[in-house]
Amino acid sequence: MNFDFSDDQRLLQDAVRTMLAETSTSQAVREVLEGRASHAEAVWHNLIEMGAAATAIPEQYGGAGLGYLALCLVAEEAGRHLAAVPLASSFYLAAEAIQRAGSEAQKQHWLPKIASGEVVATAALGSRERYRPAAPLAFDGQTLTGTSPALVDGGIAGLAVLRIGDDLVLVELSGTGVSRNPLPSLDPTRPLAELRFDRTPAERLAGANGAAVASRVLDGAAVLLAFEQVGGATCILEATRDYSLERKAFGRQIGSFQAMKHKMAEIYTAIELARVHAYYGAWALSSDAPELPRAAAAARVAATRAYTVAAEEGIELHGGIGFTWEMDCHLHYRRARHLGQIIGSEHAWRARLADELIKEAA
Amino acid sequence: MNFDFSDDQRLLQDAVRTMLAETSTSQAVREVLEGRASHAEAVWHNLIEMGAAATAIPEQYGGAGLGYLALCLVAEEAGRHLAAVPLASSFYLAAEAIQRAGSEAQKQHWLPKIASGEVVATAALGSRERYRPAAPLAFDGQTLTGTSPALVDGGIAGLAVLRIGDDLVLVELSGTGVSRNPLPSLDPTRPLAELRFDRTPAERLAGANGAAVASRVLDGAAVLLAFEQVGGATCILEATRDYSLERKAFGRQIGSFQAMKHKMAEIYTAIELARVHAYYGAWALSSDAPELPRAAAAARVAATRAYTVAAEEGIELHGGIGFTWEMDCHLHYRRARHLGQIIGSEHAWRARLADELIKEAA
Amino acid sequence: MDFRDTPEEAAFRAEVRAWLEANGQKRTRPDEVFGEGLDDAAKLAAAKAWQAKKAAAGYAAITWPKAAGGRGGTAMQQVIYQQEEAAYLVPGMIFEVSIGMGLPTVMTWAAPELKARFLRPGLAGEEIWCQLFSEPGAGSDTGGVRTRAVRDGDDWIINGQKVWTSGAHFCDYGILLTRSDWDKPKQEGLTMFIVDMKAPGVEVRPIHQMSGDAEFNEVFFTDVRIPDSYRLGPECGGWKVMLSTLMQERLSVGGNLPTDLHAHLVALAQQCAWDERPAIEDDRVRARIADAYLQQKGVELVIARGLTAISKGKAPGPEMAITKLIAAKAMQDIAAFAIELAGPEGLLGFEALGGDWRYMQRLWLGAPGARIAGGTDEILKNVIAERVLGLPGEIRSDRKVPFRDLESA
Amino acid sequence: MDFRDTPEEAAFRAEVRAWLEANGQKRTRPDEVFGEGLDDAAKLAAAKAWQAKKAAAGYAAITWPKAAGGRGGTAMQQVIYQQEEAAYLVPGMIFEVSIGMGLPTVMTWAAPELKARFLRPGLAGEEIWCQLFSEPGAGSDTGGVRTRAVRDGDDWIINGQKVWTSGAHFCDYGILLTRSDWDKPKQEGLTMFIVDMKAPGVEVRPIHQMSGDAEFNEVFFTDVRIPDSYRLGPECGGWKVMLSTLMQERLSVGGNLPTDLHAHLVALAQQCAWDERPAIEDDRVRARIADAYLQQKGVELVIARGLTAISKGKAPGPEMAITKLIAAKAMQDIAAFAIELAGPEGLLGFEALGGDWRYMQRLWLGAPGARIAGGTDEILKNVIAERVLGLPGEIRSDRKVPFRDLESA
Repeated sequence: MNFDFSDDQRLLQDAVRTMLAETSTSQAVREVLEGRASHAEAVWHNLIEMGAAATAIPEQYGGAGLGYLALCLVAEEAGRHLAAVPLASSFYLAAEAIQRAGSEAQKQHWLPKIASGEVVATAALGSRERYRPAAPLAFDGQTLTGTSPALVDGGIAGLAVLRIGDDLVLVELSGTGVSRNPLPSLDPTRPLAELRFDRTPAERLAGANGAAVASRVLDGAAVLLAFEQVGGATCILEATRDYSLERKAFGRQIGSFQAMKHKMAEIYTAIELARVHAYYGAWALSSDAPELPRAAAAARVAATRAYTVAAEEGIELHGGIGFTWEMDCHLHYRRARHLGQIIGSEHAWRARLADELIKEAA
Repeated sequence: MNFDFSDDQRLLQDAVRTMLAETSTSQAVREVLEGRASHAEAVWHNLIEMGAAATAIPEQYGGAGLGYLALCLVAEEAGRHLAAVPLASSFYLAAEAIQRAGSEAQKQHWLPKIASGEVVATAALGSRERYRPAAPLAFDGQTLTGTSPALVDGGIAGLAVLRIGDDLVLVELSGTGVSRNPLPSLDPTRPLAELRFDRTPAERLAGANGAAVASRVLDGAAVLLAFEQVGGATCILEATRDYSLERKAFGRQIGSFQAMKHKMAEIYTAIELARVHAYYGAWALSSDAPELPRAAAAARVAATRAYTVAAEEGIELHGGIGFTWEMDCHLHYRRARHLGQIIGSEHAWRARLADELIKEAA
Repeated sequence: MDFRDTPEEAAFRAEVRAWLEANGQKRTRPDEVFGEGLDDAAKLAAAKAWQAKKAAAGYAAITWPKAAGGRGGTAMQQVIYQQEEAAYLVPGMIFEVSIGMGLPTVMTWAAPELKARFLRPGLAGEEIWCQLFSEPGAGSDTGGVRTRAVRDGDDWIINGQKVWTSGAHFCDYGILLTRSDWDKPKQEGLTMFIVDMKAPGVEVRPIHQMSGDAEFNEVFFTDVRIPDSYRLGPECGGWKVMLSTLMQERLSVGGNLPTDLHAHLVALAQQCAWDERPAIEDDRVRARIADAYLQQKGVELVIARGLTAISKGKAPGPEMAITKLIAAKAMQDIAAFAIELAGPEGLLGFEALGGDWRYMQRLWLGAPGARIAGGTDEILKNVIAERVLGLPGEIRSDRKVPFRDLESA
Repeated sequence: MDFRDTPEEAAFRAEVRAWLEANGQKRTRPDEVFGEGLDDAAKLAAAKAWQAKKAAAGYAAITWPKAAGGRGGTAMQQVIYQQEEAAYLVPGMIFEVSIGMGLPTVMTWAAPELKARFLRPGLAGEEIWCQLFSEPGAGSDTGGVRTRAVRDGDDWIINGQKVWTSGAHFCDYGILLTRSDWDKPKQEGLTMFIVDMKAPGVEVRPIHQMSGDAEFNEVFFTDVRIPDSYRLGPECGGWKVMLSTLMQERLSVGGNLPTDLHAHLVALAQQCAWDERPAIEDDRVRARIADAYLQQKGVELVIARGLTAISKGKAPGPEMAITKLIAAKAMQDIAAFAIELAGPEGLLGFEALGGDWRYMQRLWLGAPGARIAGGTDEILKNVIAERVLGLPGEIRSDRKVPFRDLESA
């Protein structure tokens, strides 16, 4: 029984944490929040340089080849430090789709560019929930015409993987007929844009079943995002704990009031529940276990819940100062919602989890 | 604006409360709990004698003719004192069905007998949820054959109103071919039995649409039961509060610990939310308002929630003593569940509430 | 039990309704607010004009005695006026502190000449008041204020900082809680003043909230002089004055929740697809709509109980605290759920999506503040536990010690 | 990350499995328990026989030193044994206090001749031990015990009452926490003894729980004599002895939840109809099944983290408290929901409905006790807040005062 990460993996995590503590500062995140930057460039640069972003890309495609467990810990640190970078778009989604469905030529062409940061990629792989009718997006086998859904990092991406029906289509965004329409984001530290195509050259990812690959990639992303959520939730809990030890009212540290202690204990419990499901998802992802769909859905639901609770109650326990623009609490409030919706809400994933459990029980 | 009961109604409530405090003691309830009595006879006798049970039966049929608002307050006290009597079966359900669907002759024959306590009545009016396939129960226009669902007070009832398809059928239980099969009850203070019929004489209630009457009667019962639930929840909250002021640990009254204070504040809040919805339901019931289905469903959901929370957390806050047989906490735990299931669970009623709201919004 | 007005109430309501129809402007969209499209100065001018009209008609302070410029009316009349006004585009919070806290405190504690000076202009909206109690180190624990008042001849000199002051940037006067004696225990060394917000040494800085709004301010006092005649109540009697100010709020019946929240959820759920069917068909969505109604209607009904007390000439009790407790958290949960309905499209800032969505996102960004401002959930639960259920107060070590010896001071 | 055994662990597991197959009896139904159909005396005899067999094979106390009759094995081996034994019909709790608390305390604190006297018979199940700490006035606050120990020559005379003593009615010996000095502060005047449960003056009365079971007892002591040689640890050192006893529990990794709860919910929901369709098709029911899994599997995984620590030779920390916190409340919620599935038929005592229902109703009646026994939800949250998150302890006024002067004493 070894339900934990290895020492090597922890060493990488420590290195990433040290780097992010220095570079992914509140100030760096706010550059993006307040629209002065599209992403935190120094953070992105370092994640790429350290090989931390591309841990799960095999060495022959320019990655570090350290596997998914390492990437999970990188994700936890990215979440903890509110990293404002295209990690999920490029690595959890686009690179994964190419790796799992691309032809050898497609992999050799694109994965090294993504791993080296030369190209930022983004992806829309379909979702169980939507508001507006899907925008018309037509692929004739060679060109793409129409409008994409809102894409995280769509403003800076050089490459997109788009699901169209059961196809996964690869489109280079420096190609002809591409325009970008920036869209307001509920979490402005993660900017959005929709892409418009007018007979833009594009190609199918070679793999046979686009829908199955998309589902597999989303499961993996659910696990990785769960680590980001656990990291973010832990950060706001620790900040709340520290503030409660510092701040006094009625002649006492506010952290000595049992109402605050118990609420923090409840947040902690929610996070730990999420953490173990995320770990289990990491195991399933890294070992390509048949439990992955169930483990990924469980990790996603538990982690979305935990970060939501931690962010909401973290502000509450800070009191008045908690809802000011200056404090970082609201960055977590926004990020928690962003991460909780990005590949579908917890409700869609809870339904998926139930489907799996009922199927298994049959 | 007068969202409260009248002084006269409150006087009746006080009288009932005084009577119940003397007669519906823990000991009296436990006589039924432990199987030494089918119901609390003295309590039942007094409720009948005072005219409190039959407040909503018009005077010409032997009732007090005081209307539903008065009955709501009687219900609150019955719930508070865990009255182990066939109030709901006889008065909220059977008498109401007869009053709303009976012919003049049926009303004149049965309502005075129910009002005077000469006959205990019970009813099964259908539900949206069930476990076993409905037992076969056939009515040929004159006789009844088959097995009823489990009926509260089925062991002592002299009369039953049974929904069969869209018919409401009245059957006298002293008739030929009736046998009773007592069934174990999750709340033994409210015993159950199923009735078996073999060509037992029975008659249709005259009113045209049995299903519509049943639905209307269940709405009224939902309101009245909500008052019982609010009464029960208030009782366990007050007992918990009192115990927390008496009991000491770590050199303090346990009620001075903020975790206990806040949990009691939360229980109080849940009860008050239930109380106002119950009041609103009482208004809708007494004024025959078109809002009744919505108000009744809201009262039922809120009151079921409140009593459940109060009973669960009431035990918890008592600590070890709370789960002993000797303390009355578990009587509330059982009664809360009994009242929460008797005309369908909170889930069925929440679905009904949603249906109403969505219909209204259209 | 009767939700209808008494004949007297109905008559007053008709009168109010007629006056509002003749003088006011009805809201045309649910989220329309007073002065949309106007700049701050124009909006303030329009607000003052409305308040002047309202005061002239005798509706600005219905429950105040006639001698003080009020109507000498009942609390229920006040409620009726507010209910009717709610459908109109009126300047919301701007005069709330003036009429609800500032001027009543002046009325109770100031000398006759100050009353003559301040009450009528305040009522008519010519002068606007704010309240300066909270400090960075004294939020829920108001007794911990450290803004220093030092006697200097006939004046007092004020130094310190206040925070969470609504409207300080457009206010003319404020009621200011200070510490004038550091050797007395916490609540016994406080003194209350009227302060001229335009006086030298008063500096107002807006506080940016997470929603992007700036409803509150920090206010800094640097050697601000206040004449002793502007003192409200006795020296070191500030705690009692403050309690009397807060008592004025007792007739207010707590938090509230927009009445149409569940209808908005219905509308949004009808627009969204979950797994290829309308989200409104999902049993979980339906359950949440029902729960939203339970909370919204529940708060409305608790308030109706408070109004019943008012109608009978009584004051609603501390149990009204549950309205804010329920409302603020419900607002957060409902708004979050509304956003979740849209799945990945919920990532969008709702400027991109339109009306109902924008409304929900505003609620979502405002809810954390709503759960804190005016009493956190935790303080409200203490109120219910102690004042309604009679449970013991928190253990306090700071009651008898001279303030200067308190560790936090 | 690897859920598999190390080669050494796998070898031990195989050995255990072979022994159990040869000697034990496998469970045939999920809710089957040891000794069904036997009367109490026969069940106890069967249990003792099993324990003797287990001890002879060296599995009764795997982590104890060989000299004390144990196996000198690792904590992980202990866990593996328990995992394998879980599929068998074994006498559950009967020897748990003996092996887990009573005898280890004897091992740590008693004189060599007492160890020689007690360890082997205890291990072999010939004598069974109970633990006598809690009192009616000292539950969560164990330091408040008032059972009086007065020295009388070479003996001590005991008077007082204990409560919540598991198995006292069939136990032979107990470890007994008493107050021997009333002039010392609360935790400093306590002394621990071995008590012979068959001694004159010991009276055991069962406590009937709300579920109808009687797992616990009250124990009354009237002038019970205990030789001073049966004292464990120094006079007035009882608090420290008790902590060492409780430390033995640290290797236990917290609460647990039956692994099949969500599968039971699935099965029940397939049998019930909601609005004329199977309840399993209701999105709310499906959501609850998912949540049941999240809690059950979550607890299992937290325990896996604890086992990982054990496997690495470390002790799991106070964070394991979350397992009981999650498990006990989840059990209550899941069981209640299962009952709700049946609507009005949920009124029935589930004797009437059969297997799965009976199981759920038992859980439902047992859950309130599970949330309290062994540390209430509230105590566990304090443990997490203070020992995991480092938040301050509760304000205590009873630490330094002589016990006789405490108001509660």
